[in-house]
Amino acid sequence: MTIDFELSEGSKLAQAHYHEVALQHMRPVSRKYDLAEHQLPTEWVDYWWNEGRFAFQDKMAPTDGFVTICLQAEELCWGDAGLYLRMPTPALGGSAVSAAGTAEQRKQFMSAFREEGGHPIWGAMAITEPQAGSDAAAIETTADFDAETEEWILNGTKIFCTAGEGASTADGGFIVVWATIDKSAGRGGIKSFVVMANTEGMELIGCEKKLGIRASDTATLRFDNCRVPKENLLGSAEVRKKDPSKTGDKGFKGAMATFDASRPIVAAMATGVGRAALDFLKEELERQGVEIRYDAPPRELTAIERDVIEMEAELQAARLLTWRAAWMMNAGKRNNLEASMAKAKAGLAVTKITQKTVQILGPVGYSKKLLVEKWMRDAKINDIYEGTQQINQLIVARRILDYPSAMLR
Amino acid sequence: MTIDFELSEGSKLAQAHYHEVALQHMRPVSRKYDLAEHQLPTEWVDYWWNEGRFAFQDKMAPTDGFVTICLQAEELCWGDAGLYLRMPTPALGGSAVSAAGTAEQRKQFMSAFREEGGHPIWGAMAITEPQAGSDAAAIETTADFDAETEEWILNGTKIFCTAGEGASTADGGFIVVWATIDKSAGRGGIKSFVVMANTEGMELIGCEKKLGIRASDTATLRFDNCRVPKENLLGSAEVRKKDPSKTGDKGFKGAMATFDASRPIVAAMATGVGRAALDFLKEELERQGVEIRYDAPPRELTAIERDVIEMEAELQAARLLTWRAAWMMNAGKRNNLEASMAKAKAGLAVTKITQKTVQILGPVGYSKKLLVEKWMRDAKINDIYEGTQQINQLIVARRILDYPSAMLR
Amino acid sequence: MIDFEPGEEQALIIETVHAFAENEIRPVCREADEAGEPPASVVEAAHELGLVANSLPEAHGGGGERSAITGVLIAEELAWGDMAIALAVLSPGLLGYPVADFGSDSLQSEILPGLMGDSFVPGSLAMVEPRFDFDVLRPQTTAKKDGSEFLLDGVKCQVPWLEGLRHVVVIAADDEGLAAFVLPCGIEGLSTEAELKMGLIGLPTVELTLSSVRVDASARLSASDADIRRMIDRGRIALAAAGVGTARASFEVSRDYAKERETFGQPIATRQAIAFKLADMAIEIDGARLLVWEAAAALDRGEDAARLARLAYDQTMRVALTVTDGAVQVYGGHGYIREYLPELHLRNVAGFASFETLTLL
Amino acid sequence: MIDFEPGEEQALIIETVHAFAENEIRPVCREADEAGEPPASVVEAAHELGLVANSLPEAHGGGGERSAITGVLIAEELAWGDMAIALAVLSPGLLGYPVADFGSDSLQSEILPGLMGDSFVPGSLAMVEPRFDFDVLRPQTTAKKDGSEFLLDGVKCQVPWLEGLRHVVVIAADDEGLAAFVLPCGIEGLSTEAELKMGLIGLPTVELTLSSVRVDASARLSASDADIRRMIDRGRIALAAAGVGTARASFEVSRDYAKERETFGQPIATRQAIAFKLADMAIEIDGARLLVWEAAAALDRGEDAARLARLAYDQTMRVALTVTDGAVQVYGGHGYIREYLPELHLRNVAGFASFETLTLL
Repeated sequence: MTIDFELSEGSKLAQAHYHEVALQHMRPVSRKYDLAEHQLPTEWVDYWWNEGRFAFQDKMAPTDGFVTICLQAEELCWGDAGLYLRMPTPALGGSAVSAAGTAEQRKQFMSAFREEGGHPIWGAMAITEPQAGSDAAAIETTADFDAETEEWILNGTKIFCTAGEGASTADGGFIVVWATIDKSAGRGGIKSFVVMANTEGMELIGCEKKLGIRASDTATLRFDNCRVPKENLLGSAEVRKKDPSKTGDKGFKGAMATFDASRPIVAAMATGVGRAALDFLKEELERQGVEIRYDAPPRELTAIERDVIEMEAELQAARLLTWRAAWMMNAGKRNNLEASMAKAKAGLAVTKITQKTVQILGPVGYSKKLLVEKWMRDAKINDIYEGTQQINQLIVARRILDYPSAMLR
Repeated sequence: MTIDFELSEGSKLAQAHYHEVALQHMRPVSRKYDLAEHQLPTEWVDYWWNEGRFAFQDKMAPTDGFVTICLQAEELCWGDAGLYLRMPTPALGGSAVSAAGTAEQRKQFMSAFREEGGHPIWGAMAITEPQAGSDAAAIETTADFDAETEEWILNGTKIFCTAGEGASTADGGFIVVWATIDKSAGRGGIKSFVVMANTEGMELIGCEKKLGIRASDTATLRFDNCRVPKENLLGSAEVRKKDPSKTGDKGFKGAMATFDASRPIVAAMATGVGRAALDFLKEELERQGVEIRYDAPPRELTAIERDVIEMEAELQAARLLTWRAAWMMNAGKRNNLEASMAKAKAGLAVTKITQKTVQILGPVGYSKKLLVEKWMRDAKINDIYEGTQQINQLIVARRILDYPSAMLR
Repeated sequence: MIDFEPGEEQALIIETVHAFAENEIRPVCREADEAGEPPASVVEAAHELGLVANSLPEAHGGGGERSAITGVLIAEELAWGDMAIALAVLSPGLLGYPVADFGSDSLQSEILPGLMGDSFVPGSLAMVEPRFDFDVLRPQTTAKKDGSEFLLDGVKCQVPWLEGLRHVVVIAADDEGLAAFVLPCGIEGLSTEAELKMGLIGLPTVELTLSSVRVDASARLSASDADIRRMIDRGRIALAAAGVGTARASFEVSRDYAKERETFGQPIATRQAIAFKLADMAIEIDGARLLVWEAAAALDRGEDAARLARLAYDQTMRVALTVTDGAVQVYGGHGYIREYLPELHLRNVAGFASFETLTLL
Repeated sequence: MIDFEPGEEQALIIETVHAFAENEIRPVCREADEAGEPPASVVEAAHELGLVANSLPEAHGGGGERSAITGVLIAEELAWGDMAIALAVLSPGLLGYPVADFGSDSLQSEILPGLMGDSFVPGSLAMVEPRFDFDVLRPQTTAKKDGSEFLLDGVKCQVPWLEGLRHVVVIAADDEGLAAFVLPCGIEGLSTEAELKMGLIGLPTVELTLSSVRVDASARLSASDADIRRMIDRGRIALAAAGVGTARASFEVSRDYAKERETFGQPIATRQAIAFKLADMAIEIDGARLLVWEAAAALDRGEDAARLARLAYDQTMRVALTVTDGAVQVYGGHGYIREYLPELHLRNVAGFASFETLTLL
């Protein structure tokens, strides 16, 4: 065991495999579903459901665990970030169930995603509310227990629910909904509940029109006396008055833990979009006969050469921070700090890289004849969701300063 | 009256005159007094006292008022910022007296600076304290009134007092000291007092060893039952419990107002240092046969060309923000916001410009054979004193958000 | 004598134009962005203000008050409402100013009155070409002298192409260097393809192909190579002003949003990370504006403004991108939604590097 | 298999070196900066650790454990204590590694044991030349073959020149491209002038002039042009590691200062502007470190690391400058005073652009 940057055989196979998938099944319909906002990208969804999700299994070889998952995310988002988010998978909903659910719950809610045949289904997580933003403690969606029927009754509205249309309307899919069972307890009262698709009382209000990732269904959902069986609560129903992130409450902590698992993936997704732009730029420059001289003295470089070299460094720094955060999960280390570092760095780096690429390519970079302008629009989401740049800076700051959230808001 | 960027005749004469002064009297001893830290730069001080301060009067022509003063600061700091701060003038002390003092006080304390002959004298302002930093309300130096002798008794320690050695030791000079006459009143209790050089009870502890502007005497002063006549209080002795910046108390407000007057000058000083570096870089590039093509398309520029063009834009933006803040004083407009904008922009811009210049010039930029490395060290002070970058951002933020200080700290 | 205050007349113009931008343009900016063209009503309403006409020669019914300073003040205010619509309503200048400056009397009589008639008639200028390494000073579009005629060949892009366009000014290289030609849109050999782009969608543009377009020598403006370089400077300064206006709009909406939006029971504007970002926006916007003003002032003094134009243009490009991107950040999740303005502002300035002469002074 | 954790042995080395940096180097860094040389005691103490010796060939009494990864781990820890002193104590490698890699047996026997004796003997490498447009791959210092000898002419700068230096490696261009020569410091035609520089003052350096220096062909190392390019890569990666260490030191002291320093009754670290600045420092430092590690790993795998070295070096240059400048900001007025560390860190990294091979792996 020592510092090593060599990917395992399985990782390399995965990289190659998903790069091919991106080329064959995503790039060809990338512009189509950017223009046809919210339309179901059937070519892609059907491919993934019928073939894609099984395609790699036979190639199995020792992998780098979570790092390999990040490689998949990077390659597929190199293909198209919007389509990646539209994949029929348990997604964040699955992460929540895995992190905070019992063995039975995992079996009950996830198995449908492994069965062959049937129609595509999605998983999703619903946290954000119109007024709450990134402030989990301000969640107003309520869950009341009906002792008679032993059901939880959900009431409230959720926005920015990625894959929320698919997960709420395709039978067999589900949405993990954050709600409070005791407003007075603040974060202590917040629990997550699994709501199966088409459960009565859950209504799909609509999808957001966005700057980018337009193939992704970012849904608004209303819960109006939406009843779910008590078995659908993830974690314990016990309310701790103390900040549960400090206690053993698997409910909230588990829910939070899903971020430590998902942020490296989001960072990898960002890296993929940034790399798409940078790869294209370098190819285009080569076509134009513009060489990047890595050995030229700084004072002899052209502005473009220096830009490209800096973009490569920034992208690689983001990628390595991402791999580190993912590797820590393999090693069973707490990666809350490192996951936020990776997310913050990747989101910002690829925002700048894609913007710079549009600038360097001039009129052609701004035109929809190429995908470059789309990558700039897609990239920006990584600076915003799964905790904005600022939220992740806040998390990093608290950790390095060893401050509780009360001391640094 | 309309938008106009043409300098008046007097301003152009001033520019030319002080540029000559910088070339003849500052540059030749610039390195000498950077190496001989704290040593009195007699060539410069004597020149200024005997000739410099009178030299321009005969050239008088319609000027741009405060803008012209900024031009002087820019040219002389293009010469040497450390020597500029060591000029025998009333400096910030003078600004305080002019802003908050009565006609008698102005005559009493300032006239010595206008008389011919005699020995060089300095004015200074002492605000910062070891624990207070930029937090005026935390000032611990006390001023107690002795009704019997009708004197104010000062006790406390001041640090970072620019020109504090000269002002505290050369007879005829003075230091304006901020002290509280009522700690319980917070800012409301803070008043400023004129302490003449060599007043008993005022002790020069020493001067700071600094990164740059090493010719400038940044003094630490102790006040131990230092008695000053009641006439030396600037403004009224009345204590308002309300935040005086909201009231008419000329004492504190006047003291604060001196910043609105001094920040544009500091910004101009910064611009001068930054321009020294940029001018040299462009001359050096010309000597090396490197041309700056302002009409080349962005994608054809070399990294150095783009750097230089960006540095020029940044420097010019800082200069124009500075001129605007100074012009507002001519026009009698409140320039608190614009003065902080200019200061914040200039401090940051020249910090980056000088650092970039060192990098571009490589080994020669880092060597003390040239003044470039010194300009980088000197420039950094502009990001720090007269309110750090952060303090000025804070002031700007409060103004644009229309927040009282209590809402944004 | 240094002065940073617009004159009384200018102040009045700013006030009028700002009111128009606020009441007429801003409310329809999203509609224009989704529709791909400005609502006819707003264009006509702007035409009534006579902003361009006021700068065209009196001899042909204009106000004869051409001022670069006034021009940048107007461009900023209009773009504060919406950059795409601003460029659309100012488009008559793309044709009118070159013709006024370098057109023969007959050409002026043919074109200028039409731009100042009862209803809006757009103009257009074809400068940029669809290559990543396009150099505005070395167009690949050529004009070959052929007896009393010129033969034009080449491809242009980002050419404004609004409803009712009659003439377009095309920049090409002939044996004397840069040259400008006024072509009727319907001329033989000229074909267009509508462009889809990331932003400025409210300003319809085309890729313009010229295949052996044959025009009489009289269609060539008298503008010399140097004149056209100056034209490019005027374009950059005008565009920079529009960039400043866009950045200012983004700053203002995000400032207001930050004061309303609460997390942890407090407006996010009370958090230094947000407050300082807003402060930096305000500082950079003011700095860029002053660079634009200085460059415009140089134009009005008849000085060579190439360097100042470049500084103003590049600085504005940086500032506008940083500010609009920062505004998206301030809005957080909502910044990514087309329901709010920042993402529109970001898209509109993202192509700044190649906008060049999308508007003139 | 991806792994980000140092091996057990490496972890032990880090621990040891860090303790040394903390207890021996950090306390005297200011003294070295003001004196213009490292205290002899600290250099000797470092020598006892055998950090360089451990990587030199066993045949000549070394540990024979050369590892780029271990090297960058050591460089970061030492530079965390002080960059100038770190480069001083590692200077034997500037002579030892090239000789070990490309020296004849006799040259190795002549030089290597001396570097591993009871007391510290420094080394030096003359690479950089005093020109703003210096290109490390095209030195103007020349070596002309003259029978069985070479004639060296040229000027070098930023050449480490510590007390007791006996030999210096000089990089020159001969007819085969880049070539390296081992010269005794006293050789005829070699003259030195002490350099005054902004930072790294604790590492005494000279401007080295070679006028018709005549050396036997045996003084020329067998290193090919390609070998020396690889040497430059090793230097950049090692230096980047030192830059990371300096930045980390600056980050840590400013973080601690921010937690102690109070304004308005609260630690300044509770203000987002400061807290986020510190967070960004931490992120960028980790990012740069990983680039350095990756480049070092490539070296250990014997791969061409030129590109990775460039990325790591440039990134570290940016990060180190931003972080140390930020640390000065966090300290406010005190950041400008030579009583506190940030200004020293800032000066030490400000010349990074031209440091190149001030240390090797």
